[in-house]
Amino acid sequence: MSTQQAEPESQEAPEDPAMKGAESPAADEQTGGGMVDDHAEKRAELEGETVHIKVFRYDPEVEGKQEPRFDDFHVPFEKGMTVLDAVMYARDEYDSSLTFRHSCRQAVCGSDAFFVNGKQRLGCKTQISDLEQPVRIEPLPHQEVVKDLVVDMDHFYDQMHTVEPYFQDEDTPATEDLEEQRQTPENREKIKMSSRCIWCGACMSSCNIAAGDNEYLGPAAINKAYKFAMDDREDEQIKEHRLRILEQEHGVWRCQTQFSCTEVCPKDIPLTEHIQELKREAVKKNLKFW
Amino acid sequence: MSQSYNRGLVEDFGRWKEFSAGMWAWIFHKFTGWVLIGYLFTHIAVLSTSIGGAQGETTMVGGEELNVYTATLQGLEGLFLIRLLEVGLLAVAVFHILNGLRLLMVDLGVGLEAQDKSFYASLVLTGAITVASVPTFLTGVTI
Amino acid sequence: MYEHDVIVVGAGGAGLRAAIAAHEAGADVAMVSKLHPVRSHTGAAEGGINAALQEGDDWELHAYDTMKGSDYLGDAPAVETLAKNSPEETINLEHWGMPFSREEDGTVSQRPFGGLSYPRTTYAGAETGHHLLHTMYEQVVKRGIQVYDEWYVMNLATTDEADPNDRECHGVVAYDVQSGTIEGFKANQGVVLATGGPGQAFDHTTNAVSCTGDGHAMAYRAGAPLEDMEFIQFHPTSLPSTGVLISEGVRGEGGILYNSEGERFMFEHGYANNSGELASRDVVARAELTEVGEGRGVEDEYVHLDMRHLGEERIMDRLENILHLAEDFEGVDGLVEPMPVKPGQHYAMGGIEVDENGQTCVDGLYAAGECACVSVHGGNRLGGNALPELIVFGKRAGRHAAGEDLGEPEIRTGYGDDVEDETETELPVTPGDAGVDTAGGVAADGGVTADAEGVLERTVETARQRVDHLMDKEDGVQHAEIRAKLQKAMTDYVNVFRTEEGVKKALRLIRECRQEYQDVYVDDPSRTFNTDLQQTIETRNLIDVAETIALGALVRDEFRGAHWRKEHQERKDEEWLKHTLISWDDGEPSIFYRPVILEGENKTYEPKERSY
Amino acid sequence: MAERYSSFTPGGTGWFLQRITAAFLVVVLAFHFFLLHFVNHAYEVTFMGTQTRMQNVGYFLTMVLFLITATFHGVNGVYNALVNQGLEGGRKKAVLAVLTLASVALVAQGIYVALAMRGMI
Ligand SMILES: Cc1cc2nc3c(=O)[nH]c(=O)nc-3n(C[C@H](O)[C@H](O)[C@H](O)COP(=O)(O)OP(=O)(O)OC[C@H]3O[C@@H](n4cnc5c(N)ncnc54)[C@H](O)[C@@H]3O)c2cc1C
Ligand code: HEM
Ligand code: SF4
Ligand code: F3S
Ligand code: FES
Repeated sequence: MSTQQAEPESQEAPEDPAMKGAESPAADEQTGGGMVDDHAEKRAELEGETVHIKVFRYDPEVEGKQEPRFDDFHVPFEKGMTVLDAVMYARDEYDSSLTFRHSCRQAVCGSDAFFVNGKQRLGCKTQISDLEQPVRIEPLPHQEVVKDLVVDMDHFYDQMHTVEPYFQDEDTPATEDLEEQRQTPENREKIKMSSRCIWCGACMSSCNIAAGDNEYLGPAAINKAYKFAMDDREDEQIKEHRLRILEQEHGVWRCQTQFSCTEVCPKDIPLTEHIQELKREAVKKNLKFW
Repeated sequence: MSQSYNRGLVEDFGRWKEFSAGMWAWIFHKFTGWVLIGYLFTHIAVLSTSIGGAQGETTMVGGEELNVYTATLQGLEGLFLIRLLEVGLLAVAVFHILNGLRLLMVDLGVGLEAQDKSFYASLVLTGAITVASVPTFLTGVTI
Repeated sequence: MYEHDVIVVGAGGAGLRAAIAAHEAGADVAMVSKLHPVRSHTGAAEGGINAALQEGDDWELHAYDTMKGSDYLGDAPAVETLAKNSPEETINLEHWGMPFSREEDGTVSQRPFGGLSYPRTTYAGAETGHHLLHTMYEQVVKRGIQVYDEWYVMNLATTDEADPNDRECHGVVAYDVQSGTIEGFKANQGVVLATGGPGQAFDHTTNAVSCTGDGHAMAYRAGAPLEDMEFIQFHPTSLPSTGVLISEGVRGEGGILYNSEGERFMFEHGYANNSGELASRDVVARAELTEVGEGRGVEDEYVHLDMRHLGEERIMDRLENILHLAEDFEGVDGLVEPMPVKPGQHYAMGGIEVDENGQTCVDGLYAAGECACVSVHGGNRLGGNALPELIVFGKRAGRHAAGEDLGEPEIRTGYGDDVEDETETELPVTPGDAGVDTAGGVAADGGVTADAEGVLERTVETARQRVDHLMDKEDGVQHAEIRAKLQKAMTDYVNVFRTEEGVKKALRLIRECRQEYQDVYVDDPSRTFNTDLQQTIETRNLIDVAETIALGALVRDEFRGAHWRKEHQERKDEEWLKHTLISWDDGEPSIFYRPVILEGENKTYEPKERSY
Repeated sequence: MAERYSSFTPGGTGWFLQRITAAFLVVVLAFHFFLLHFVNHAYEVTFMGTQTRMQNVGYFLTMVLFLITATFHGVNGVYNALVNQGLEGGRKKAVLAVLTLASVALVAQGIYVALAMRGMI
């Protein structure tokens, strides 16, 4: 059976205020490779319940996509369908140029954070039936768009690397001579939540401060540092070093406790709480010198 | 070569509809803070008439000779607009105080789960206190 | 062109470990990966790492369990290396900061796992792989190792002497997904393939969308044989709608399987009277399908995994992640109801044939991790044995590629005097190359010229032509269609239960896919982040890999480990204590066999009946 | 990477003082409002009344402290807000200078006023 379908899409003028001025491309921007399927088949397949999604499209190279626009797709609904399933279906069945990152389908690789109906969410972890239709799917805000739903993550990675996200234990002996270190279950529990971050960037994208201050470390990187700073296996001196990185101008003080990071984190990491705890730690440390 | 698309600042403001409690709290707190510091400057300016007042300067108000300080204050207080602004100031101050308390709690790591609720509570309380104070603020003013 | 001493392709657990090891051995290492390292599928591993750490446990027991689990198809030198090195590598991870779960006295926790005689599965919550991956990536950042992320490796630059044993690998050709630029990466000392599993050959899999067997296919076409590809592990507990895995940890902690009649069938129907739910994975997977087949499945599709009796506290402590998975991907609350589960493709025991040093028969070409087959897992992998494989053999491959001397390997690779040729099996279609190769090198991805000097440049040129061809072609078939067909064929006919007729049907369908692929084109005209192009190339790799799986499944007429054959219900030790090897001889797969090595350091592993 | 935090400033001090002053202000501001709008009504304020209140040393000192903390809190708040908006380099220094001057002027004028109210000038 041929799965190549004509795109059941009706182009609409973009609604998003940010998109004002974008032209609405010609209604029949055909992406089906010139193949025109008979309508009967298309209808038959779409007879059941469908989900209406509006997907942000942009491609610097392709005519008609250089001006950002929204494309509409109607995807047959299945129980348990996630936002990722819906865009994958749209890509595989209607328009193979629809581009987004994804891999694990189970909320561990962190590739598919999108801006769905006005909130940063992981595509694979968001049940589409929980959302209001049409479901508006955009790339993460505050990051440059490479193409469609793909954003440039370099800045995010840079920030993550800035906090020296690695154990500092300098003189690790040869592997054969290593002795297991001890860590109390309580201490492990303390860092448990912080260690769950999957680098999806949702938090960073949701933070107004990070949007305004490009150098702000951002919630994810601060949380990463938290994981190390709170781990008893590293000694005090290193912890101080870590705090020094964090209390620089673009560090923890920039956080204005807006909480949106905490609200969007797909791994339920209490980011604001961790940031606040680090602020207190830093103050405590500084008070010592007074 | 590839280039990327920067959606620019517009998007920040374009998304205000999607802001969450914490973001609104931040915006309101900022706004009220600025109003308060602005007011503080004006306030001192107005109170500066007391320097003259202390030196016995007077002015004529409705045929009565009054201390400039007293006259200025009462003159201002006599204006309906000023009374309204005072109610506004109260609202601003109350919100800033309540949300400030909320922020202090957040800083101490207390009740973080309720941060959105406490913001709404601040709003509601501010509204209530403001409304309740209207009679007091508007007594004795002639429109 | 880029140039480094060692190029590691793939940045999952195996790749990261190899890169760190090569770096420590003094080499200039670069990693090239189609995903950013932290996106690799190692992050999905939940259960743990087997390591004989505690007193009372011992590497020899671990080796024994592994050998038994492999159904005597593991090579003893590999199995023993794994068991011996796993403890120190695990502790090394601990020193790098990996947040293992802890006991009251501060030592790392270990739990029981299927097929193990001792609770030696070291874990970090139910997200061990996530922590392993991130911990090692952190070490890569610390060392400043160069990572080319979102670069898709298309080809190996290998010379084309007639005998693969004489060939040399000089580097790889990759394209930058973001910009579409195609570049050569010259490797002065070695290329380590660490590209992970080929799970996407099946449609119900626990593997990521990126697990497309690229490394398998590239090495295969460059002349390195693929070994034991027919051995595919189907995990007994994946969620029916998505294939998301419910860790064996659930059963390790005491989770129970029930059929629709509420019977604890592992015991009540006698599938595994001793170990019950904790029998080896193949046993449990078949038991489930038998239950469903006999009408005792829930909704005719799955069975129930119940962990409610463990109590909320224990579940929250050790299996919290499972609650989220069941909730987010199946809408089931594991605290109040049993979770639906069914077998899903999970792991490929086979892979690129390598020795204990990770080296293939092609000089300078290494493989480690799931894409490789040192033959640790043989016919069936025990849960918790893949992650130690990544760190133990990833490290060895990295060190060896960087020029360290690890001693003579005992395992031999490539076609040689110790192999036996396949003679009799009748194939329904000719496998391999589909003839006319329009796409400029779509088929011959191995060597282009014997002249070592220009081999990389020539390979880059071929890759460019191939991409241009795919992009310029205006119409034809799209990869999604071929891929769907291939996945369906594999799931229908080369799944848990295999029949001769079924596998033959699969081979015919694969052949059709191959022919259709001749007409494949890429619709997206853009060079920027063209995932359409990337997936089109991946689909080609999947076809090659699927074909070797089906070929292996057809020739091996016995029932061993995960490989079940309807017509051959017994393990045939006289005939089949040997590995299946398939190599791509100029586009024509040829099959041969190499005997299993059962002589260990101190003992010989005598094949016994595998009962649990 | 390193240059990112070479311009290390112990930003914690400002943050901390902002909180401390806030805690103090809660009490005093509430008291101030209450006293001048509810106990005494603003429209009834006279120089005499003010003078009487200011004669009380405690009240006088509280008001002066109130002025200082409020000025610090407000100006520091404004400064932080501007820095958060990406104020950098020379402009940042200039803003800091202007704000400092303004607050010194405000506090000076305020104290002058307070002294006048107390009848000390
Ligand atoms: C759900 C799940 C749970 C598991 N649980 C356990 C467990 O509890 N214990 C255990 O021991 N094992 C477990 N396993 C098995 C184990 O996790 C995997 O076998 C192992 O992680 C594979 O690691 P890898 O490094 O070989 O490959 P991966 O982690 O898959 O990495 C592959 C890398 O190769 C790159 N790559 C692939 N193709 C290309 C290309 N063409 N060009 C460039 N780069 C490329 C990818 O970007 C990626 O970085 C589990 C597996 C799954 C799927
Ligand atoms: C009455 C008690 C007050 C409390 C509890 C309070 C609390 C706070 C807190 C906690 C902040 C810091 C917000 C942050 O950094 O995230 C703040 C900011 C600020 N406050 Fe207050 N404050 C009070 C009174 C005042 C007064 C009297 C003024 C004016 C003189 C004032 C002006 C400001 C300003 C300008 C800011 C900066 C706002 C911004 O971020 O732009 N506050 N306040
Ligand atoms: S902290 Fe949460 S939202 Fe932020 S990157 Fe990590 S997982 Fe994503
Ligand atoms: S959203 Fe931003 S302001 Fe702080 S609490 Fe989160 S980092
Ligand atoms: S696809 Fe991996 S997190 Fe969603």
